[in-house]
Amino acid sequence: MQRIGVFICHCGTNIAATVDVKAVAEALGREPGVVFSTDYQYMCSESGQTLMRDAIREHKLSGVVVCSCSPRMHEATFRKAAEKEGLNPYMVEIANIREQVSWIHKDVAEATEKAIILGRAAIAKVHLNKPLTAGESPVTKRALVIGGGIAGIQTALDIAEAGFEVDIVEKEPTIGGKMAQIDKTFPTLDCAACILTPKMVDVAQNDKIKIFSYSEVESVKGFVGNFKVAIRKKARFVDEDKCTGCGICTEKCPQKKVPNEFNMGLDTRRAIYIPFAQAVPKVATIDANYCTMMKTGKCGVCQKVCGVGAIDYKQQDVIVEREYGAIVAATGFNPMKPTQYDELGYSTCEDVVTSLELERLMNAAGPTAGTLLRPSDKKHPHTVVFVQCVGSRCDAENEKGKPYCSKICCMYTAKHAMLIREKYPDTEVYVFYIDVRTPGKNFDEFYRRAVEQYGVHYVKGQVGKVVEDNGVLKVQASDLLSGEQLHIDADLVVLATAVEPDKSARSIATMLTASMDTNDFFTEAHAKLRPVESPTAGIFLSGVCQGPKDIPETVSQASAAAAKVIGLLAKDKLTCNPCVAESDELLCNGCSSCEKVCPYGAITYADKEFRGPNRTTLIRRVASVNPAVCQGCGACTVACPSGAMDLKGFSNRQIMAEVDAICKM
Amino acid sequence: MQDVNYRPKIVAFCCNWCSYAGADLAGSSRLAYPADVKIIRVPCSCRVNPLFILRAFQRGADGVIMAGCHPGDCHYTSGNYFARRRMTLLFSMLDYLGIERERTRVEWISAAEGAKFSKTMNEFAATIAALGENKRLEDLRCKK
Amino acid sequence: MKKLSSAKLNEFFAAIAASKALYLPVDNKSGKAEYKKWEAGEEMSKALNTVRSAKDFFFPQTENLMEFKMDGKRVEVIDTRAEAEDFVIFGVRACDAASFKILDSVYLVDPVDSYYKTRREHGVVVTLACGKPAETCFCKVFGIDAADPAGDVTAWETDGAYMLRANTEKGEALLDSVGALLEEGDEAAVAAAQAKTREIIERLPLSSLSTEGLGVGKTAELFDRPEWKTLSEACLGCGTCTFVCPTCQCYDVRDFDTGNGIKRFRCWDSCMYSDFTLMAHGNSRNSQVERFRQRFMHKLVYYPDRNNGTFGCVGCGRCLSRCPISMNIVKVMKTMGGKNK
Amino acid sequence: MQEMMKKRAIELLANGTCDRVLGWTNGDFAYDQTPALFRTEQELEEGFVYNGFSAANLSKYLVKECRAGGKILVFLKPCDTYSFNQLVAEHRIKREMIYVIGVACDGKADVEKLKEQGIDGITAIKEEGDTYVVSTIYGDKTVKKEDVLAERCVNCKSRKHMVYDELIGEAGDVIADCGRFDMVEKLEAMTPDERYEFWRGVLSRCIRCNACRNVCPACTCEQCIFDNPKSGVAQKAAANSFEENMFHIIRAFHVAGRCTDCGECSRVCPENIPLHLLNRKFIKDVNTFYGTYQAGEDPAAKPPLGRYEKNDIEPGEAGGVKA
Repeated sequence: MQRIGVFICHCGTNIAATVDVKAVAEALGREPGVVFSTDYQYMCSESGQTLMRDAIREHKLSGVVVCSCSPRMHEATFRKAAEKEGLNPYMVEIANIREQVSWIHKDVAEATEKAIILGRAAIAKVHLNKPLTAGESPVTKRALVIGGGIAGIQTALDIAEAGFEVDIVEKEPTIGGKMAQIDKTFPTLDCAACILTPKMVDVAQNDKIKIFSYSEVESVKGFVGNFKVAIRKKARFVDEDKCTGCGICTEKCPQKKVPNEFNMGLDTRRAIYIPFAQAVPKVATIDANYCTMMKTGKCGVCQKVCGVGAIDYKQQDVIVEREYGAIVAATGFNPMKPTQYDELGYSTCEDVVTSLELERLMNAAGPTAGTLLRPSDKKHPHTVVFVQCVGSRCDAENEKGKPYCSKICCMYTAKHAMLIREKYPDTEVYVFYIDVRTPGKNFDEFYRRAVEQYGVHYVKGQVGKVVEDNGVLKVQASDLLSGEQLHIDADLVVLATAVEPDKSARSIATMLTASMDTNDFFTEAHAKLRPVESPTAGIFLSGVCQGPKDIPETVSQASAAAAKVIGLLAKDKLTCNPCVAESDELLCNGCSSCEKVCPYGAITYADKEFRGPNRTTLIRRVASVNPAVCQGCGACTVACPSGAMDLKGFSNRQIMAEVDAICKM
Repeated sequence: MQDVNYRPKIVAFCCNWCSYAGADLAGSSRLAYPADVKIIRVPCSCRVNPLFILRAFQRGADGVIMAGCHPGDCHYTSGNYFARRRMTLLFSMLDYLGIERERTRVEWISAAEGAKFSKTMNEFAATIAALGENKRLEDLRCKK
Repeated sequence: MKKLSSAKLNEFFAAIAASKALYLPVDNKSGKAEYKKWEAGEEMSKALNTVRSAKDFFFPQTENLMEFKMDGKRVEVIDTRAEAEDFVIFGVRACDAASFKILDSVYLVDPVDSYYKTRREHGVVVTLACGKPAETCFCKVFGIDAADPAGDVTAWETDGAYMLRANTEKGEALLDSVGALLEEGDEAAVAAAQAKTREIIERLPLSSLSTEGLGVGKTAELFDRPEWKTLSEACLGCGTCTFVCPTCQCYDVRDFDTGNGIKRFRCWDSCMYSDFTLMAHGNSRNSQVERFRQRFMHKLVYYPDRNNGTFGCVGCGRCLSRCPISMNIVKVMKTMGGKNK
Repeated sequence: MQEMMKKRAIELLANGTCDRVLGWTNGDFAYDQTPALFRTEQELEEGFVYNGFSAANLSKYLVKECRAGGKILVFLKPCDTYSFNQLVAEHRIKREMIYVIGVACDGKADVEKLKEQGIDGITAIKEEGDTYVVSTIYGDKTVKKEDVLAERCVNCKSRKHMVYDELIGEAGDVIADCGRFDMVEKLEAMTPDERYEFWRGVLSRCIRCNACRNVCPACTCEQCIFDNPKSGVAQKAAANSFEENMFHIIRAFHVAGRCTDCGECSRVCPENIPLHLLNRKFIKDVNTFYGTYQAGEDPAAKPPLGRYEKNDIEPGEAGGVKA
């Protein structure tokens, strides 16, 4: 029989206001095996932990039940405290009476009764708990960063700085990401390229960093410290080692009509191309969808002009297998295509553009060489209307848009408005907004400059309709403050479209077994306390893939993720989860059912000699689990009909004991 | 006659990574659901053995729900896919034996879906309350 | 000797059922006979015998013994035996009737099994002589007369009537209680029915089965016979033979944890099971050969040894028709017994 | 047929291909055959039998025999070969230790069906074409084989051997339209209340003799959870309706995707419980939900519960309820 101590936490009033903690302590104190039961204001506090440790010592406790907040919050805290007192940490169980009781129930009697039942279930489990010892597994001292935007770049640089190897996998031909497309940055108005490209060069020159550009992650196996990743290097039909990036091929290529994605399709590029001048790696790529040689077998101009013989039309995709100790998701975002907002005329009017398109229209390296000309007639616009929150902050029911605020639009629109007014003072600029959100350092000052110094017309209201009429964009809007309907004849309309996680994020999350929220942003391990970690051990989050962010936030998070990775890679060994599967060889019949459902290949078989009846011996095939590889999912335990396979810490009997305690009449 | 004081007993097996966290989120968002629902934490939905479900009914549960990560989002890659097949077959068999199909349910609830967790549990509790006591898989020895 | 017109059979049943629970063989949905509580409209089965024996009435498959109730750290012991009802079993065959004596020899000797005893006292057994024994029948081998079964009352089915003979006070009382339905019996009709049955028995394939070489004092001779291995080779180790057997009397005592306490019950056990008489040190009979031998040695040697030569088998033939692999006591007797080979 | 088999077995014993033969041996009434091992020519000559009453599936005995060493000759009917393959797939028997002779089968007779026809006092049975001539103490009776065909053989799914080293008798075919799911469909078409009544009616007869489990070639656990006091779910007897249901649901679940539908469970049930209808439900569900799968057809096939598809049916769409 265990000697169990029960500790009921008040959590200030979080629990105690709804649960009669004294009654719970009293009721659970009467349970068989419970030798000590008490309540305390904050069990997680230093003095709460001391209370628990004193009780373990004085009452010779063999098991502990803490009725408190979610085990996801403080299970580790209480287990550590118990361990300090010499009690095996796995002899501690938590009954979640905050998230599952006090926070959702109002009636004290009902909440108290439920708290008692959950406490009994935890006690029933502890009765069957056994001390568990964690094993160890080695750490591969290399990290993988998926995505080569500013987030990935910063994370990689910081990890490399600490002396560890890092690979960056970028699906585009160059790293740089969205920041490379941006003209100026708020609130300082410094040039994005000027601050980004030196970092790109640092990456290229850092011998700890290896860039897999034009590559995608194919599969991920393994677990924290021991990931095995297959990377698909897509055929770019140019030998990366030979290509010098001289660009002669991109000038001579006769296929000139390829929409230029870097410039948001506002101009064209060649079939063989280098996305932009400062690309890293500065290597050409053939776009097989447009290349005449690839499509018809006739042309070969690039091959002829290439001085180093780098062109290889027969190049194939290559799969590279690499091992990593940690993986960082930095998959970034895309602005939502506003094609579903017909009323705003994006699909029908050339002069309705997105904000990122406007960035290119204002960029010196863009299609207009930095002169603001509208796409349709290449004329300078005199009236520009900005529409905020296109696709952001929508009702949950509205399937067209996103429920969240994209966070960066208010500031970059202020930036755009300000830049236009500065360069072209003859231009009238209107901004239609729901709210203007400027909670950042120097942000509100920046916005106020746009309004006060630059005379941008901020109108609280929504644009209902944009229709083109003879080259004029008729903008129909409502001014919510005056209650008037506005009709503006605009030359250019700019839509601040929602930030959307990159489409590849979902499949990458699946490979990483990292969880995502309903909007396809990666979920962090804890919203407040572990914001750069995924709940999946060894997976870290950097940049917008976790939620909308501006550049400084992205960079901070990227460095934070790097710090977490460094912390992991600095260890030689990792402590394994001791709650792993275990095979009872006396029961195992070697049928292999468990092996078939193990996602980690942790189960192996061997013929072993056993004692048969009446002093005979017999040889049987039995399963064994590699505890360093097993992650403790339990799939095998259900596949096993004889119950030979069981999961430590979540054994059949433990779970059934919880069931019994909960259902008890 | 149904006892007016009848409160159903509902066992919810929740995977540690998604649904249990979803329940935590429901809690921290104060999204209530009936106290009749009691959660058992399992590492993964694939840890839920049909034995546990029958056990719950035996011991007096009126409804059993299993909640796991959305298909494709399993923390262990494939656990919920196996769980889905197992539960599909088990539930189909229970139905075949004439045991009310509404008493068992599977939902995929992510860590971010506190609202869905609460909504699901409210709905399920209402379904079970309407069905009344589990008579077809009861073990009278376990009743008071 | 009393006589009951077949036309009045239902009235007779109704009259008995008015004061006592009446059980009789009824065909189930699979067309097999099983004992069922009689209700108006229920037809008695025409089958020779029930799949399960009549021992269930006195020695049910599971039976509550007591309960330990726990309230926190307090334990209370409660007797949970089912309340005894007065009952009548109608249509018990000679073999099953004979099996009751074997069960009595176990349960009614010191220490008396009070659960069993209570039920024996409350039950009235009405036997029914066999009209057409089957090829699997061999009760004769053990000195049982299928044409003249024991019991509190013995019944014979004759043309258009049942002849009833009370054998005990309980039997007398039963017949008295329904005396209004009965007429004076016809001994000659009984004798004719008996002669017919006995004539069939003589022609049955197992009529010449012998117990020679078996029984009292044969332990040493039979225990190490090599044939046990071959006989038991196909045995699945299931409990079918045991559970359909009217004389198997072994049980296990188990505790069931209800969450609020422990319900202690007993249930049939089978010596064919690998966990039979499992003890802390392990199992006393580790292989199926040993378990198989135990079952048949018990019926054919150990039991006679302790009971003046009475065999622990009544020749009902249930195990012959029910064993999944058709291994049975007759095959054992033929292999081990002297004269049968 | 029987003589050919006996002759071949004697040859294979003599030439050392095997050192023992697993077959069937006769009993007292022509129908009560017992699976038996034959080690000598004499034993074969005296006891070997194969006819319409050689019903037992011998494959499961190989689990024990493989442990004993040596090489075993086994006679397998078509349905038994599925069990054999399944046992090989699950590493319960060693293919290389076994010499398989596939024997043709045109369905086995059920003695209970004979008795239902009023035939009693049986002393001998002879096969004559498509009839059985039954000798009884009351004289000879002739019955058509098809009238006394065992339940499982009425819906025989295959007369094709999935595995053999040699074949005696004609090779048969898989019978696609065997109608083995007809009764399952009939049950499915009932209301839940009717289904409940049906199953309560039959399962309440269960005496937990474990014959179904012990004969089942898919039930080869070293120790069944229901026998293991440490499992927490051990039951020696079905104490009530819940335990009856529990045992049969879990047993069916444990063999789901592994059961070859050999029908032994129903054949041996002393209470005539149609246990195969539980297993067939799972087989039918697997076929419907996950594509046709026949356990034991291909020992290399991945079992349906050991694999998955990303777009598998949701439990709510199949049995439970999903909002």
